[in-house]
Amino acid sequence: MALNREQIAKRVAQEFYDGAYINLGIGIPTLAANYVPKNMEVMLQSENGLLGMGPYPTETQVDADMINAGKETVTAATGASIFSSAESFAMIRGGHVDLTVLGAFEVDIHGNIASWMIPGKLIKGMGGAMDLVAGARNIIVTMTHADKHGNSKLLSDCTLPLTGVNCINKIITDLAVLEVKEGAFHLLERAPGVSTEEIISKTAGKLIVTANVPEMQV
Amino acid sequence: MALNREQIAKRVAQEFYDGAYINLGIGIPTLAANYVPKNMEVMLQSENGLLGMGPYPTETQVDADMINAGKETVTAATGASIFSSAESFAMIRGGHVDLTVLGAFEVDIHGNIASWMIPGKLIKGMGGAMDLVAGARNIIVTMTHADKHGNSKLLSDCTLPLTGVNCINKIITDLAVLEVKEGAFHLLERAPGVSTEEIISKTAGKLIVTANVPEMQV
Amino acid sequence: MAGFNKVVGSYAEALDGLSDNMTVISGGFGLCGIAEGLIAQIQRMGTTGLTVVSNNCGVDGFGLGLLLEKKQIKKMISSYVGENALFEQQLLSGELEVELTPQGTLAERLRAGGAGIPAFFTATGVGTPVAEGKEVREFSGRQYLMERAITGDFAIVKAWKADRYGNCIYRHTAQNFNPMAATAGKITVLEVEELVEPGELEPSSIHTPGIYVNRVIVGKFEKRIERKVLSTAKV
Amino acid sequence: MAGFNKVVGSYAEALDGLSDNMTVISGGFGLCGIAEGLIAQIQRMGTTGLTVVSNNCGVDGFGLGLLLEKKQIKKMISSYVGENALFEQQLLSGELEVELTPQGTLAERLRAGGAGIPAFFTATGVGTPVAEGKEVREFSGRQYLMERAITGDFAIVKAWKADRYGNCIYRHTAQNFNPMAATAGKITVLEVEELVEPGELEPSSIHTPGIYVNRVIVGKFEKRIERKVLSTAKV
Repeated sequence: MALNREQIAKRVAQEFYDGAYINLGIGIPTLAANYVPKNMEVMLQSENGLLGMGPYPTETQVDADMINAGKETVTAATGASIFSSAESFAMIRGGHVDLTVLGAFEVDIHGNIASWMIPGKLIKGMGGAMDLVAGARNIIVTMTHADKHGNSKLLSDCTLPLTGVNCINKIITDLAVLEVKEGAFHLLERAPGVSTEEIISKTAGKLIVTANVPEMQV
Repeated sequence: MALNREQIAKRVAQEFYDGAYINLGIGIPTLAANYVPKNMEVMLQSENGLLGMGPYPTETQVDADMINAGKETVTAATGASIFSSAESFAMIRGGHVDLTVLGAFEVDIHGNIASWMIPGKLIKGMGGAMDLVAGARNIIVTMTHADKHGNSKLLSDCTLPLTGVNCINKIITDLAVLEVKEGAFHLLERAPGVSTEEIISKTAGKLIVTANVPEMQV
Repeated sequence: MAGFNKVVGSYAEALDGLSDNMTVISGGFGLCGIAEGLIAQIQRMGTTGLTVVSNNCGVDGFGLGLLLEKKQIKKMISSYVGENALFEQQLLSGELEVELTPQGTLAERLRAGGAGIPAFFTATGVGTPVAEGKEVREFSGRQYLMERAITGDFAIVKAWKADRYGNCIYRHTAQNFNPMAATAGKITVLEVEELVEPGELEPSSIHTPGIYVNRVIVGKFEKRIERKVLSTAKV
Repeated sequence: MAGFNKVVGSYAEALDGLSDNMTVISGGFGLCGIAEGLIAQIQRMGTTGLTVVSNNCGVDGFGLGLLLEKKQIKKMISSYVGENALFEQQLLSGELEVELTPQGTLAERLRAGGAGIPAFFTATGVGTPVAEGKEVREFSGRQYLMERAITGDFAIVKAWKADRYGNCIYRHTAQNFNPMAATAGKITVLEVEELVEPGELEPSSIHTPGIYVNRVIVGKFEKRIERKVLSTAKV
């Protein structure tokens, strides 16, 4: 069966590793912070200028001067540092963030991503997404495999305006984990109970499937 | 009579004004800091990362971690800030320093300056001089009018490798104060007792002299 | 010794010289770290035709949203403007122009503006609509866009503590775009929570040296929170 | 929870992986703020053919001068190298190559290297020997040089206090080139005076966030003074 949000977040968290600096986008990526394995320490970067983001505050900890890139109130973890937006993006652009996880509307077999703009709808802006996909060492997209009309979001070529080109390494959806390389999606894992056939039918871009694709552990 | 070092430094200090941020080169420019008029406050920038340079330290104040751009031990004045070399030169390059005073081998009528390299001699490097002449809002050169062989250092065209082009506004020598504009030196003041004729004879580049050039007040 | 006393007594003095069609750079991220009183003063002044450089444009009725209400903004240079219905309305009606710039590119363009760097190269935006009309250049096998510096006639900056020299520090993540804004204004005005004596701020901990600052005003801040999320809301 | 404990116990471990012909970026200005123990370790290792990026090259017998003694440096990228007789000798004999870079351009090239900016424009050096071979370009009527970023295989950085995450602060003007060096090394090694507990450094006062730092070693420093000048020496 297709994974729910929490299950996707759990699978995303399996990509984390001890000592990693990670930037998590709004939504499911942020949720993944709740599933950092015990005995593992990661440091979350928030692009408004906070390295070492802690949990949401208690009522008494709430401070208007302490927010994350989603403009939510947060706390700073022990060992955090706080800096300017220029410094924050120097970090991101310079390739110092180990892993970025973010959502998307579409991803294609070239590793292109479209995530910020749907023509005809109001353009709200790209925020830091273009910098993140251009700068992070390793970029994972997490999204549903198909849209609500059943149309695949894994395409041969993105149809929407791009956020970045040739930058996505891995995709974690409600149905599968896929690697993007050499002009194709490569199926690595499937959601428990989801057939390879279903994934094939919902993946519009070229998909490489080897025998015996393992199930995700979530 | 030609001014001595202290007198030149005194004349340089007359260019200071209340509230000015000033970078002073090694030698006579640094000496000028001793002649800041009373009731005037200026802030000295040292390009190794100190804004608000104070006096040299007493024996007990000496601190290896507190030096100026000449690598001399210094102190920080009240209201000083300390920062990185990148920030220091962002300040300089960005035109935030009001006045730079530095020495030179040669200056020409185009406002070019040569101050860092004599071919055939060992090249020691330009340090921050090229950044300073490219960045400061107002640049004053202070030097002797002629070299020890009597050759003018105010030329039609510099003969030595340049530090910067079209950047010098004013020159304060042991004989005169001159403005550089419209392809000529303009004589503003002469040293007490020094004749206009002597200045003319020791200025190789085009010199504009109006009647009744006043004497410097030093 | 008045040269370094940059403290002014009124908002009118703080923004003296601001006139129609100028470019104003505003620090802040969302409603965090914005110069509330200076924005309100611009609204009172009624200055129009402004180009405003700010990561966001406030919300309806607060922050830079106040300037939208009176149609004072001609153009926004921002990375994200999705929190504001009035913004949408003016954009669709053609009253407002917007130049969307990736957040990191915006921060760097402001830093470059303050640091005397007219242009720089970044991989951000290559192959996207942001690249349109920009020079693309390859370095070491990768493509980069040339981006231009931004400077402004005024910069309005919100700091926590400042001295009369304009040396200041920012509080927590209210730092954000403020340090770059401070360097990129021809006239930089600091609105601060607290004025301290020179020497009280540790020299090596000063975020913005006073050399960038022209005027300092002590303000009062509401500090509205955009999204209050508590630890009890999610596990 | 070992992932963020960057503290190593020996200089050998601190510079593990350094090999011949690598590029090493060194913080410091003159003898102020240099990683004394790491430099001494490079001398002990005998690594040769090094390209060293540093504003200066120490003095005879101290700082980077130690590496000149053993002819370990092939090339220096510096702004000022006039304090060292051995340097002069090796330069004249052709054993040593030097790339002179204006001080501010050097600082910015290192910052650019750490910040993912491959090149930028600056007015510094236009019309001078520094412009040779570089692209000149006009922006708003003024000419600028295109300068390239610098990165290194290793960066050796001297800090005052650091925690095990590598978060650190620098003391007074011993900051200088150290923060940029820290961002521009593939492997950045911090030699510090004092190790503190995480949380002891105020988050907003940290000069270099630990994300840039790979290894931390507690060193002992002689802190030699190059030019001791006292207030009594001049009025």
